[in-house]
Amino acid sequence: MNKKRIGVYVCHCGTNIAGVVDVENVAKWALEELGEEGVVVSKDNKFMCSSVGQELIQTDIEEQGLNRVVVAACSPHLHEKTFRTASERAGLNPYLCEMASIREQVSWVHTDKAIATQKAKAMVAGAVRRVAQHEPLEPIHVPINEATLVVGGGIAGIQAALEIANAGHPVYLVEREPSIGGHMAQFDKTFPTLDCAACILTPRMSEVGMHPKIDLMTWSEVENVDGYVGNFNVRIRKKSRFINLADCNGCGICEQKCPVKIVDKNFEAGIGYRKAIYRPFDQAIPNYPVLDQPNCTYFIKGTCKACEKFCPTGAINFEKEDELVNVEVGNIILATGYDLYDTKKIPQYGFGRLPNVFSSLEFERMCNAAGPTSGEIVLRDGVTKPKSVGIVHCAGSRDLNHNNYCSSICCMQSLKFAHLVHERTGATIYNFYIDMRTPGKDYDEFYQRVLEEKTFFIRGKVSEISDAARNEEEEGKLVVQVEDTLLGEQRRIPLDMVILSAALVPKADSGDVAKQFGISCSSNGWFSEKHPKLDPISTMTEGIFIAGCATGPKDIPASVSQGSAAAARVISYIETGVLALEPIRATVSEENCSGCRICNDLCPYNAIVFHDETMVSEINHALCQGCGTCVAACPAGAISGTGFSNEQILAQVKGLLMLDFAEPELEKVP
Amino acid sequence: MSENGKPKFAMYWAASCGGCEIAVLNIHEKILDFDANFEVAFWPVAMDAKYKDVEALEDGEILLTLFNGGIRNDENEHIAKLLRQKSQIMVAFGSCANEGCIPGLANLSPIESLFETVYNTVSTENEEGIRPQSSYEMPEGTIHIPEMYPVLRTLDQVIDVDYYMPGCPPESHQVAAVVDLVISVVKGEAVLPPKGTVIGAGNSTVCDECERTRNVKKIKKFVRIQDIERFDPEICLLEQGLICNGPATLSGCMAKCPTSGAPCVGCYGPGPRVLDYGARMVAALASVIDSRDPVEIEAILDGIVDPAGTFYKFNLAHSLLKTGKASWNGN
Amino acid sequence: MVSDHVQQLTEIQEADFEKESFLDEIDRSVSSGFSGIINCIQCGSCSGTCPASEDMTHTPRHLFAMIASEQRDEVLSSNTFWYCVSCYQCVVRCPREVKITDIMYALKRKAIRSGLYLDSDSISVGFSGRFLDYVEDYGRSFEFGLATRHNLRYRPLDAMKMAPMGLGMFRKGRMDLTPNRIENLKEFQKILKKARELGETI
Amino acid sequence: MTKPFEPMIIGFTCNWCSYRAADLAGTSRKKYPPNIRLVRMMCSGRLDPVFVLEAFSGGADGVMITGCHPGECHYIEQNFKALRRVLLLKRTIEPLGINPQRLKLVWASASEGNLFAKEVETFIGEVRDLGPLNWQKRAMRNDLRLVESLPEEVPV
Amino acid sequence: MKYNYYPGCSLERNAHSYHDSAMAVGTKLGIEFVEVEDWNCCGATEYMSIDKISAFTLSGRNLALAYEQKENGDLVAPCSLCLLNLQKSDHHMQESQELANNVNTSLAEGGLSYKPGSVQSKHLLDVFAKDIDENEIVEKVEKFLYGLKIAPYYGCLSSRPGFDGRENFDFPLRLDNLISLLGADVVDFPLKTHCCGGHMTQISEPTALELIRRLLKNAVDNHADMIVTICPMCQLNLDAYQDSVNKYFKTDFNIPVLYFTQIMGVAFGFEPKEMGIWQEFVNAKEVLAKILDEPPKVPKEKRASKTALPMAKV
Repeated sequence: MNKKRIGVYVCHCGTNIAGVVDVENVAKWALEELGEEGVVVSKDNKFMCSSVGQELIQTDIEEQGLNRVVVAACSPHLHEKTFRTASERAGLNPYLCEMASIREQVSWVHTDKAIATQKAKAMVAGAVRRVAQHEPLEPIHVPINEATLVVGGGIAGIQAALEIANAGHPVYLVEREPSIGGHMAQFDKTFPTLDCAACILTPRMSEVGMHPKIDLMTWSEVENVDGYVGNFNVRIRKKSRFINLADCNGCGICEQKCPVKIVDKNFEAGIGYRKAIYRPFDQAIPNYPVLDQPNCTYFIKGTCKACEKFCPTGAINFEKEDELVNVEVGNIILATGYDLYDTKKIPQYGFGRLPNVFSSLEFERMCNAAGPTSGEIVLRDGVTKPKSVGIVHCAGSRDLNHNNYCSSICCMQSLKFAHLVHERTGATIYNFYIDMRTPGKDYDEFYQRVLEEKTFFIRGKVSEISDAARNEEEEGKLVVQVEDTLLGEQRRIPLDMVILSAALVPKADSGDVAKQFGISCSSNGWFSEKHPKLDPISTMTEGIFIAGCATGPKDIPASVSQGSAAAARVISYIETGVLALEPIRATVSEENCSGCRICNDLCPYNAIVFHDETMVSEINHALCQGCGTCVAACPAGAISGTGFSNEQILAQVKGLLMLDFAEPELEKVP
Repeated sequence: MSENGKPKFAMYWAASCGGCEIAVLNIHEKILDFDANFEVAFWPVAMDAKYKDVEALEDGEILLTLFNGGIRNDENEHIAKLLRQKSQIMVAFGSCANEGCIPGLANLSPIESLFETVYNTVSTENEEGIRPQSSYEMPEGTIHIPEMYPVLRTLDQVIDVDYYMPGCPPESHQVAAVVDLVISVVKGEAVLPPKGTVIGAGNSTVCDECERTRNVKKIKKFVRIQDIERFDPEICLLEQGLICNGPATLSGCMAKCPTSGAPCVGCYGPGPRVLDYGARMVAALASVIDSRDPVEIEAILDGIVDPAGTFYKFNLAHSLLKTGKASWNGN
Repeated sequence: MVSDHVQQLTEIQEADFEKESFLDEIDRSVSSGFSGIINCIQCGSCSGTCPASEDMTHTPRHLFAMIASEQRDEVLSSNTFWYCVSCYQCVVRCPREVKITDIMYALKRKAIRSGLYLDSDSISVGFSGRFLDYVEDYGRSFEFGLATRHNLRYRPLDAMKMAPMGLGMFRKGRMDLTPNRIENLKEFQKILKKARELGETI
Repeated sequence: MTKPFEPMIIGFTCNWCSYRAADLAGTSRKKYPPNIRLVRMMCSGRLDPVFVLEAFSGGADGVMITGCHPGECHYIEQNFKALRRVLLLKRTIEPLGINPQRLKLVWASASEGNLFAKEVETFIGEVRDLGPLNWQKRAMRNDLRLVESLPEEVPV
Repeated sequence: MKYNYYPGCSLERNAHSYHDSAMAVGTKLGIEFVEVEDWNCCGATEYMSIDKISAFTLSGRNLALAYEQKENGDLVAPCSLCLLNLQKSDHHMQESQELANNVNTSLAEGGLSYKPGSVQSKHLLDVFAKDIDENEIVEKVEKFLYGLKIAPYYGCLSSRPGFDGRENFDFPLRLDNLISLLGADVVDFPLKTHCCGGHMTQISEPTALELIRRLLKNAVDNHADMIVTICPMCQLNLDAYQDSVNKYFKTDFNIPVLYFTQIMGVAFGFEPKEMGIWQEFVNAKEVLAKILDEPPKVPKEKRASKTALPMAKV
């Protein structure tokens, strides 16, 4: 092996580092004391990340023949890439460059200059010893399959699928419900423009239905995901609709003739009915009905078959079974959406006990012209128009007892409700809010418009909604008890109807879905982004992207933007054809592996496979994400990990411990 | 070279039990080949010899020394250094010389407590509380006995070692193979492996040679062999909750213990390039415990009755913490 | 004089916590060492919930804003905490886990020690103090003694009105004229003496 | 005059949460004592017990391992493996003579810079109370008086 | 079944019908309650208002005494406030080592000590509503309380703040279930966990009377014949102050308020007098006379009108 020639570069970062750390001293010390470790050049510079600083490294690599570089500056999360690229420009393998974070971990968090300088030296020593153990690495290249899987047919998924398909690439769109459209299809109006949701959504839905590049699979669920970025293999279960699709023309006669009426808890949010064979709504895409097996009289009692009798095309097939389909895709976009928080979990709000307390989704359906009341706003009795209506914000949001986040859409949704109630009933309206949050385009203007409609706004989190009257005025009413915090008084407001703007929560099975796709969830259950600000549509797993409310509450424009953004990323991968992955990977030494199988179940990405014939385990580099858990677990020491090898980390520990807490002469005497 | 032209051989035992010598004799008729090719210069167990005879040899006059036992007192150290000086090839032979072995477990206790156990427990009649002293004044003059060191050291912590041959004791078939190799080298038919090589062992771990069926591992409970009534004769012992050190132990023994139903205790020491044997066992076992709940994990870990003794039965003196390599840097 | 024990407390010199903010002072005084007031988002859930908030000079939410803005004297002379009935309804509804009831108790203790409570609230102080006196004397509470002494001292007019109820209590065997004592009263008193010594300095 | 004992702590942090928490503590200029020196790993699941042993035998008085909160691991669930290793490792080092309190596992998310700083400060305090480990000397002399004495059980 | 029993001061006198009925019902169900030797007052809400450490120490002493006879099982308190104080002290002592030390330093003066977390305490209601199998209760019923409409009143502190993880802070159901086992009708009582006024009767009577009025009105509005309580303070306020409420608000409430153990006793065949049903201010005799021999015919639930929207029921 050729001799290690290491260059050390210590950054002042203006006064950010130099204000606390004696930077010149660190550089000088490294040259004097770390010569044995291979340090041949050691310099300090005002700003290492500037072009001057970068050129300094490049020149030294070229002229001094450096084969390792250590930059003591800020956090590697900030500038590791900068210095690796600089090294690469000078012909050095970028992975032979290492950083010591003497700003975030030293100058910004410590005050005693002498001790901080000592720590900076130790960190340089650690990095020098570590880099000496580095090996040149090459990125891993994987080919990208052109097809994409989009999971979830709400507006985010629809958008993503259309973008990719319109770019000419095949898409499989999988939706769990009988129709695409998601929550948006349930709404009547959308804020703040009050566009009719159906009017803007259904054209997109039909476009999906007819797109030659989109293979739409509704009433279907992903069962299994194998493979890795560029080459996923996905098994999809197409649940049986008990309909021969080729024969069905979507006439809807079966639905009319079906004698079973049940409460539709999904699309109608529990305030409307549907049949046992049904399409969730008239504009459903695809327009085939679904037979609800658990509720079908034939399946329960063995007789009925009314649908079959009346079907003009003989499309009903009670024998039809689920189908399993395998598809191969290069990328996956998860747009699985959200659930509405079950407001029964807030007992003091009376939902489920007091008939005239409605959830937001119930109210959306009530407002919808195609909904159970044909758009009439009425009390639970179905006829009485309310004279006074309360709208409760933050029902289950911003509350450690329920969901400790702002659901972000409820303020605007509540304003929309207020407007609709005003427009359709003329009732007196109270909005109960904690803080009004209207940060979108034209959102605050909408708030002002609702104010002008003489809606009352009471700032206070509603404490309880009760039917326990204290006096005559309250008899027979719903009483909303709240502190009007702007008055500093408790108020009891008798109303006819209350709407709870319920929190948005992750899908009940979001944890299972995350596990299935090998991504992670935050503690709240929303899918975690690779970076919340700079990469909100990627996940830690290469080739799996997220869009829409699956990552957290969002309004429609944001969901659509994310759908497009995820699609753009996927398209760029497809266009590139090949993807370069960070070469931080684990490898099993076949010679040393004893086939003990300790590591086999440790990988969440199923990257470790066991070969029965040779009795050794092997790691699939495209699946491996480089966490190093198996490296640490291997009892034989047969697994090694690039970038974070035992040798590198142990060398760094040794280096860090080279120097004491403080230099003896600098030590303070109490 | 001796007068008869045969190269000289030495074997010595320091802090050890003598099992290694028996393992050498256990190579059966091969011992005759050995005798035909070597002259024994020094082998206290086999034949009488004096230290001064060894001291009288030229440096490097012994071709091969098999040194077994750890360094526990000044006599051990003296002879180790002496033999090093006189030998061309120094082999750390057997677990004690390699990694401390059972005598190395004494490193868990300070020397006073060792003496207390040996000289002052119920089974010992020692009313005056006499303790060994390294030098004692007699009318005839001062007499010396070896001085006990505070810790046991492995051979390579004291002298430079050329080859390592692990095992407690090394398996006889491995001894025979090594003897064959050395003879071939002497005859000029083969060359020696690079210095520092582990000889007489495989390059994987015990599982590699174990015939039991192995599956993906998930452990809900650790048990000791005396605590279970029946165990499956075919399945990996670890999967049945028995702590078997096989996954972390260097192969070469043909997995005799686990194959016959006794969990591996780890006498062959760590696999290639492993810095700390116990750390491997800790990492591996903890990884496959099937629980995420700290309380439940602790309950499962309660099944590992003596973690240090289990994971460091043979390797303690060579481990990082109990005076292993790091401690002896620059010594 | 309100009560022997309260009198003693009032005389304790305020210790040297000058640099400490009122908020920190409250944090230190609540049982868990953290009141949660800094987490308060002023939503009013507590005040909306409170069964007695109508009678309070400041709603609980308002009081927390006052604490956060260091209005120590105004807070300690508020009647709010004296009207707290300790029903914990606000605590379980608070979206930010503010330890409201514990804070109210802490404020009562502080108001007593600082003597900043208003005359109109001395009835509360007196009641608690008298209760304490009986418990310290007998180890158990003594309803008859408490009711009579308390009412005669603070509500002489009401005391007459309450007489029929008291009589009813006797007739129905629900009140005793003599207190019940515990057996190890001496040890009990030693324990309490020590506890008071260890009590808050402020 | 004796100089005050300042413990040396080696911290192993995962790249995604706790190293970023350390970054955040830095960017928000949250001060903590300089007794800790950090090593970055990709995940707390990378924690090989040998790193801890190396740190102790190499002169560290305490070792702190930090990872993402349970359920928030960027590699889904690897931090549970770190948890299990730390629990077993604590049981293993105790009979070897190291107080298990010198080894600490802390969960910190990328947004918890303050918590990170606080945990570091607390741990440094705890190790300061335990006194110097000085493992080299202890191991060489194998002196019982120097071997860690564990604190007594809390009296009932 | 055996428990340690901490009656608290109220049950010695003003609520001794609660004590007597609890003991009688317990005996019938084969439960033995062993009184904690030489227990002291729990401090009510008053001690905490004056001194923190002594407030915790009072309960600390009771817990320490209960621990000394731990062989009898968990500690049961019939008074919600007593229970709260026991649980609160234990909880905070577990949370704060400093507090635990202070309490133990004090207890040491009397030769006692308490290790936080070593005594489990629970409400008397939970003994009958949770620990005992429902069938056992039904088996013991000799006279079902058919036709009696009862408002189950939990009050604040048996449900909150939930040191032992309560089911539902606003709408608990354990007492409801128990009452229906006895054959009585449980009326909807939205204010079942609202405050009875506590010690405000002594501080600001108008405040207390208003709180009592709300409860009485709500029970009567929901057609209750009787309110059943699980706490001596609640019983005292709703019962003894009912007359004051009527005078103050010019109302005519006349609704008896009994302890749940008293109606259990009646159902188990005890004479009302044995259960102390004569000590209440609002006489319960008339109401108890309404008990039917047969379960009343339940009018068929009205079918929802055709227009009505379906509703997700709790």
